[in-house]
Amino acid sequence: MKYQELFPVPVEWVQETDEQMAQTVSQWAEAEVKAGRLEHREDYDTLLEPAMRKLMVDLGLGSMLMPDGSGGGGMTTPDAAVTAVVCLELAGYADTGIGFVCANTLALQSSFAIEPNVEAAVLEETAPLFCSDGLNLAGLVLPGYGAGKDHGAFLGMEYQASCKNTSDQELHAGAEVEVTGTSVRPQCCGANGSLFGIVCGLDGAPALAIVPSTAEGLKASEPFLKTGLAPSINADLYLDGAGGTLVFRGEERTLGLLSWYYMACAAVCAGSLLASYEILKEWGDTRVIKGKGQVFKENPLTAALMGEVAGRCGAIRILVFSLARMLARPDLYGPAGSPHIFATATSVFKQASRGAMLGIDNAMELMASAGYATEWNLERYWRDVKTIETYVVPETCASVNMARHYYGLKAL
Amino acid sequence: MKYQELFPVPVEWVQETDEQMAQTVSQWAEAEVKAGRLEHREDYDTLLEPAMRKLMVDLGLGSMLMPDGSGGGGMTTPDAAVTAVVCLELAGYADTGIGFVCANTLALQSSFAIEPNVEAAVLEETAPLFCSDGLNLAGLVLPGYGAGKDHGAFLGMEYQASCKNTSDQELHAGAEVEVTGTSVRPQCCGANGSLFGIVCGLDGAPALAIVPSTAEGLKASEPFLKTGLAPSINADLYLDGAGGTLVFRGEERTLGLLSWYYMACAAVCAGSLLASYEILKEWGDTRVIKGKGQVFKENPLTAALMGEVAGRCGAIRILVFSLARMLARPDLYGPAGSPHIFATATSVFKQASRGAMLGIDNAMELMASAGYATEWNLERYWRDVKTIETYVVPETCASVNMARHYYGLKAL
Amino acid sequence: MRSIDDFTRPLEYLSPLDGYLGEITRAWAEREVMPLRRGFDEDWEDHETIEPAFKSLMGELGFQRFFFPEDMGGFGMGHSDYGGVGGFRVCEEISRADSAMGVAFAVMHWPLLMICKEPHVNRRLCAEFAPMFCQTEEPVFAANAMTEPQGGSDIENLDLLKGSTIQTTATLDGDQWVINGHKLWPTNSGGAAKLFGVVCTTKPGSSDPDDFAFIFCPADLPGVTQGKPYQKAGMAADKNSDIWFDNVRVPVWYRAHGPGLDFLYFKEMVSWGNVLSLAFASGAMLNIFELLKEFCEETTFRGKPLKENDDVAGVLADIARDIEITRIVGYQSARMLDRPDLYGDNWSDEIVAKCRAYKCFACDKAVEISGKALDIMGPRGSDRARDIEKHWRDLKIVQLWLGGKQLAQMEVARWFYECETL
Amino acid sequence: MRSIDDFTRPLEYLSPLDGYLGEITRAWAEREVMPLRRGFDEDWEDHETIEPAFKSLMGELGFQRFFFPEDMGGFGMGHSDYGGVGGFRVCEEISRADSAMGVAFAVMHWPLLMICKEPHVNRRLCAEFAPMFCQTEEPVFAANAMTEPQGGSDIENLDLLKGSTIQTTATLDGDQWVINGHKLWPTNSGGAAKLFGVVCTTKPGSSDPDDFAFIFCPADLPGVTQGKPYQKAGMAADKNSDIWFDNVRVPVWYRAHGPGLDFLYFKEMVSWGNVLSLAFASGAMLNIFELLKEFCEETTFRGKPLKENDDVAGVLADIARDIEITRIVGYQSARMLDRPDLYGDNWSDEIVAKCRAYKCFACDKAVEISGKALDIMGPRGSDRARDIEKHWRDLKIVQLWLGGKQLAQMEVARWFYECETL
Repeated sequence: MKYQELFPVPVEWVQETDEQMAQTVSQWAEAEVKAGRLEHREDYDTLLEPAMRKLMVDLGLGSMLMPDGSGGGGMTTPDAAVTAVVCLELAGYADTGIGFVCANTLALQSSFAIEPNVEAAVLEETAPLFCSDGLNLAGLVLPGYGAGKDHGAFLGMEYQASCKNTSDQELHAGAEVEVTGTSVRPQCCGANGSLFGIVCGLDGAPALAIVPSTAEGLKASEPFLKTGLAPSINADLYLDGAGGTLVFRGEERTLGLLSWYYMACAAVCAGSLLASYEILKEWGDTRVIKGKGQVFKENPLTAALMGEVAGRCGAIRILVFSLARMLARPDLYGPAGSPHIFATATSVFKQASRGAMLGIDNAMELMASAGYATEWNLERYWRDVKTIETYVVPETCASVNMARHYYGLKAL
Repeated sequence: MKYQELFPVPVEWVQETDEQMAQTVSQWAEAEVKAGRLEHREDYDTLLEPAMRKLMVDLGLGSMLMPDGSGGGGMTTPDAAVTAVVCLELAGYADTGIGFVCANTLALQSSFAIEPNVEAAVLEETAPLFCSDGLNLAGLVLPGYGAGKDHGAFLGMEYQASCKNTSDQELHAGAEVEVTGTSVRPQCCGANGSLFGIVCGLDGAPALAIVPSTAEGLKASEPFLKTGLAPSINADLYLDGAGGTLVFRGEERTLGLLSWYYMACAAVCAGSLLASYEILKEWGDTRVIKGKGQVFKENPLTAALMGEVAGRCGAIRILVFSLARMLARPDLYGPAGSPHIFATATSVFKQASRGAMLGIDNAMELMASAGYATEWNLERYWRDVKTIETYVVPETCASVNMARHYYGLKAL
Repeated sequence: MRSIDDFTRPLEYLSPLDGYLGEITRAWAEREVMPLRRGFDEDWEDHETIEPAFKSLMGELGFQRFFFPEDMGGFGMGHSDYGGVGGFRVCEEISRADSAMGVAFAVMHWPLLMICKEPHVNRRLCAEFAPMFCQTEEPVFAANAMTEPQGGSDIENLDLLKGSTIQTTATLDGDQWVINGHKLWPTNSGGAAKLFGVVCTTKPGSSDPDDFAFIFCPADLPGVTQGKPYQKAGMAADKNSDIWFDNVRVPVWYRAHGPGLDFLYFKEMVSWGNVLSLAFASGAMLNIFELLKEFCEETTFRGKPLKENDDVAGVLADIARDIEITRIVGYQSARMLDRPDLYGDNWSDEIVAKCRAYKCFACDKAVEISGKALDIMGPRGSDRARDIEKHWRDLKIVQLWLGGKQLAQMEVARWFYECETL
Repeated sequence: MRSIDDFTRPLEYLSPLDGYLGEITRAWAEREVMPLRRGFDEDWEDHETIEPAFKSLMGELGFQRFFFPEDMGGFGMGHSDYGGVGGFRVCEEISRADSAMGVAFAVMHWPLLMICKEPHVNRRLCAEFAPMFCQTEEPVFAANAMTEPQGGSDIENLDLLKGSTIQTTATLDGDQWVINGHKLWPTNSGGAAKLFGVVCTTKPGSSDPDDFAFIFCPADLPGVTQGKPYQKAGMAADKNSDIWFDNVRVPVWYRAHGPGLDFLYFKEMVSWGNVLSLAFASGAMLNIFELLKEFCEETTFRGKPLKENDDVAGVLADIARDIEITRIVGYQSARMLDRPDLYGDNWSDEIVAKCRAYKCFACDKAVEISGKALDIMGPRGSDRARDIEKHWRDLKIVQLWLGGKQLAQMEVARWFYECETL
């Protein structure tokens, strides 16, 4: 992937180490995912799990942000935002669902592994999972709609769970807490995740607690059937005072976590659109239209729509890389948790997920039955990206969140 | 304008001189345009012409790219792209039409004043106009649809005029040429422009010729009535071997001119959307909805739509500044006239103009009758931005141009 | 040659007068409006070119008598079962030339619906006002004085606010109503209207429908003052301004129907306002179609007429498609007004909500396709000489009135989803 | 309680059988499809749960006899003037439960239209095939074998290509047609269909409509081979596969009508295909409405039901609005098929183009509103347990078939703008 060609992004922000990572992930994408895609389709055991293991454990993406000393990749400065985007774009390019699962893991880690918010106690607690030889996936639990449960709300979005300080001590990162909530829907991996990063209400403020899947008081429902994202086997969680570890409490850190997460998911969407563009390109090169030996892509009508798909792809990539840079340089742009960065992250995520969805939708329209037949692979990106679009933040919440910053809302 | 707040853009690319220019243009916008806007409305003589004179002549925006030695601003390196965006965004913020007129002038100058394409002979020819005490506006004439005239085509877009070498010498920048074409529609200022930069066909390749409005063989029709862009008094041109000066001949330079122009117009659109955002913000702060003393902006429905308007604004600004950076650093991204930069510029312009239009449309919907009443000023941005959207490049031409690069079209 | 008449209308709904009304109006529009309309923008304040055209249609051809009973000199549409579809056709034809004239014309009839339309004809008031409209060849305008400065579209937000925010008061003093208040933006204000239907409250702050009063008020009464028209992005033939009522006295029987009923039948006006707005949109869209077709036949690209380029044809197709859909929905909605026996009363919550939905849809489409038309035309799109940009400006205004998009959404949601607190 | 029946249908168009057909189909769908549909995705290859439901509707209730003449055991809809609106209603009700069943059902009738529908009933062929469908309680499928591997939607691109790209040949050998060719993607292929209507050419490469042949071919003849169904993003109840014809022999009178007429009446099938696709979209949209309403009543946000939040209600309103519009257009289009006396022959270029436009519009809307429904639901949107995501997947497929968006645009542009080279 040459970042200044085809769909140029601000290449000056991509460092040599990023390019190396990109190279590695790219090889993985070709060898482990794309090559096996046709036969295995969405088979979890034979394709997806091994591919994730290879990427996250063997190639180290799953521990990239963890410190050297614990066996992680040691990318503990905010610069890692650009590296994350580079890798997640490629992961999403290979398989949207794998990208999404990685995005959850990396966003969670960003909240305690990246300077200036390095939380030694939490690192110690989580390193055995993230830096082990096993595949340990993380799922975030975010505020959004409620369901008649009153755990309080953060910026108008309701917590799915509450958190309680169980010790007599003052709250600090690494403290033991108890988390309670029913029908809690994680972003991913409710059934195949090893730990959950749960944004919950704690004495009237938002807090992040990490609860391992093995915690007492945590039960998962049977996995539910869903539209897409096969690498995430998801289930609802029931937490009854489940024991966890506090990562932080407070608004800014919460917004910072969300900014990172939105960036990560936007990168996955950008990668998925890139893959769809390639599928469409192949179609356009090889098909004819109107029975006259006219190459599909050379017809003005189809060309115009194809051009729109690609143009959107270029714009989205610029947005995602720019957001990454903003998170990479808090000294210039302010902390990831500042309101203007959170608003920008929200905007970029919505532009990316909607734009990707629109592009893939158009590609399907152009490819007609090949668009929805499993064998051309496009329809899987379509299902997966739509799922991301709906999961990460409910549509109107995102809009109101932007309004909150840009117009200074007070009541909502 | 603090570039890292509210709607952050990659601030590290904005240099101190850019900030100073921004400061100056911003003061001009408040004092010369916004203050007089209500009384003068779209009056050319008493408001628009003096405001343009102040901005382009007194403050030097109109000669910014011309060399020091000729009395210009001396910003002759590609870095000037960022400066141009900074200024044009603010000009468009004040008045879309003024911004658009400036965009034409600056884009034209970029084709012969910016390294490595400094054309001394053309500078010499044009300096007396651009660097004088008078207001001398330039209008570009670009390929697009034809009208049954066969001047040839460039990348599928038809020239509006042809160009002929009148000397025995080989072609070179500064050479005298004759330009012919009927019903030629300039982007702006057909009736109040001092010179026109005409992209025309010259022996089968695209060329740029500068023809002064005083040239023999050039006639302008009566100004025509139009939707918006009052600072541009436009008319169709009739050129019958009108004498002009050749700037360049060749595809790459033509694409480079277009890339600069698209960037400039995108910046104007971004500024217009910014102004519309502010108008909407004032509305949202001061109105009630549903008769219950509920502040307009605090209603979830209106807030959500307002959030979308602002979020789009943020995204567009990032795109425009990123494109400016790509043009500012050809060493990193390739020349402005390389196909991937032209495709990116096209995409960014379309995203910016469409996004701005959508945002302003939404703002009007929210403000109802205040949206279309002249006194709230919003409807002028709406008319002006729509006009830019339609002028710069016909919709499907832009799409096919993108497809040409991204899918390697050969026949279209 | 394909023409606007090739767009589908549900033929079984057409009134016996359809051909007659339609042809007269079309001939009038082509003769007296279309050649002049390009100058209307500059005539927004004085209506020097606009007024004569109105005179011919409304006064001389007598279209201002549309709803009045035949025995009073009217066309008797108030007791026909095709006033809706017939009115739709007329407004569509007018708006093909100029949708601002369409609205000025329709709004002239709007307050009269209250008293001329079965089953709630108020013959005493009909008789009172019929001579004003039916015994003259001059154009006579009427207006609904609804919107107020503080509340925007609150007045039309009937279900939620039930008139509780109305600041214009009507106080009974003997056998007269005394009206005080300030209205803003009514179509045909700014000096045009000779008769107002004024939305008042008989008890400020009350949300009891009984306190909602619709009272007729001739514009020449002492205490009535109209401001100068506002300048707008388009729609020059529709004057909008302030109206002040300062102790204006009218006979007590100038109230349309009385407690409860004024509120009820006012909802009918909302339904009609929406359906006819759809007619304005439809008419303007039809004209965009024909103008654009012509442009795309004259202009060439890639060596052939623009319309023969697949990419352009794709956009043209979407435009034709959406006009087709809009027109079908328009006639269906007009038919629903004509057949309350099948679809429910014009003032029922269902019809009010549905008509809002139709208008909202049509206007969104109209704004969209007029924008697409300009896009296709490229640098020629913003020429006033092509008239399409005029429709683009006008249609945006049609989209925004009657409470605009957000109010429509709330009413539609309230009815279809049984929302209780919106 | 508001229900899907509150969405407007033009009541004057409804057939005398509307209530009867509608109620039976709805009861069947609620009893035999809706409780099971969540498992259909996994049943895409075998149809173990899907088949019994078809049996009950088509075989036992006899709906597969819809178009056949009464004297042959059919319902006689082929010579009624409400086959279109009646069929629309049935397909809408089926598709409310599962639009793939809607299409499998409709396509079963599709080739039979050629021979059962006035004014071109071929009684000899009706008599030949009526027993197969009318004298059994088993579901019997038919299919139109049109699309071919090389050309995508070329076959449906009638106006441009006039059959010139058809590779499947029919050669006359004595009193038999010998059919050779390879078809791809027909609904009800993959082993389901017992009878094919095969689009062939009697002269490869010819664009003379006389050489376009529509020939019936029972699926059990020697030389007919069906492949395994393809896996798709949705629409499991609709099997799509390859069909190979290898020297398949049928009697010469199995050709529907003969030179010129096959081509002509095949266009009628395109019209019907589009109108019934609109019914599938409409039915699925109605179900999305009811499911989404329920979700937005159960789920709370900001301390109240989701639907009572203005921002969410705004989106809900747009969804209801667009369903309302789509349904009106759907019934209008079906009525146009029923009343050729008013609107022109079903196979006329006008009706073909307009029906394409309606289908295209409806599918765009259906895709849009199903996407919006998922957006509103947030992290619950992609639950298969909610069934809405199923409609979202299915509707995208409805949007893309019959030549998809681009072909529709070209046909619409060709007709409305009189384009000659598209």
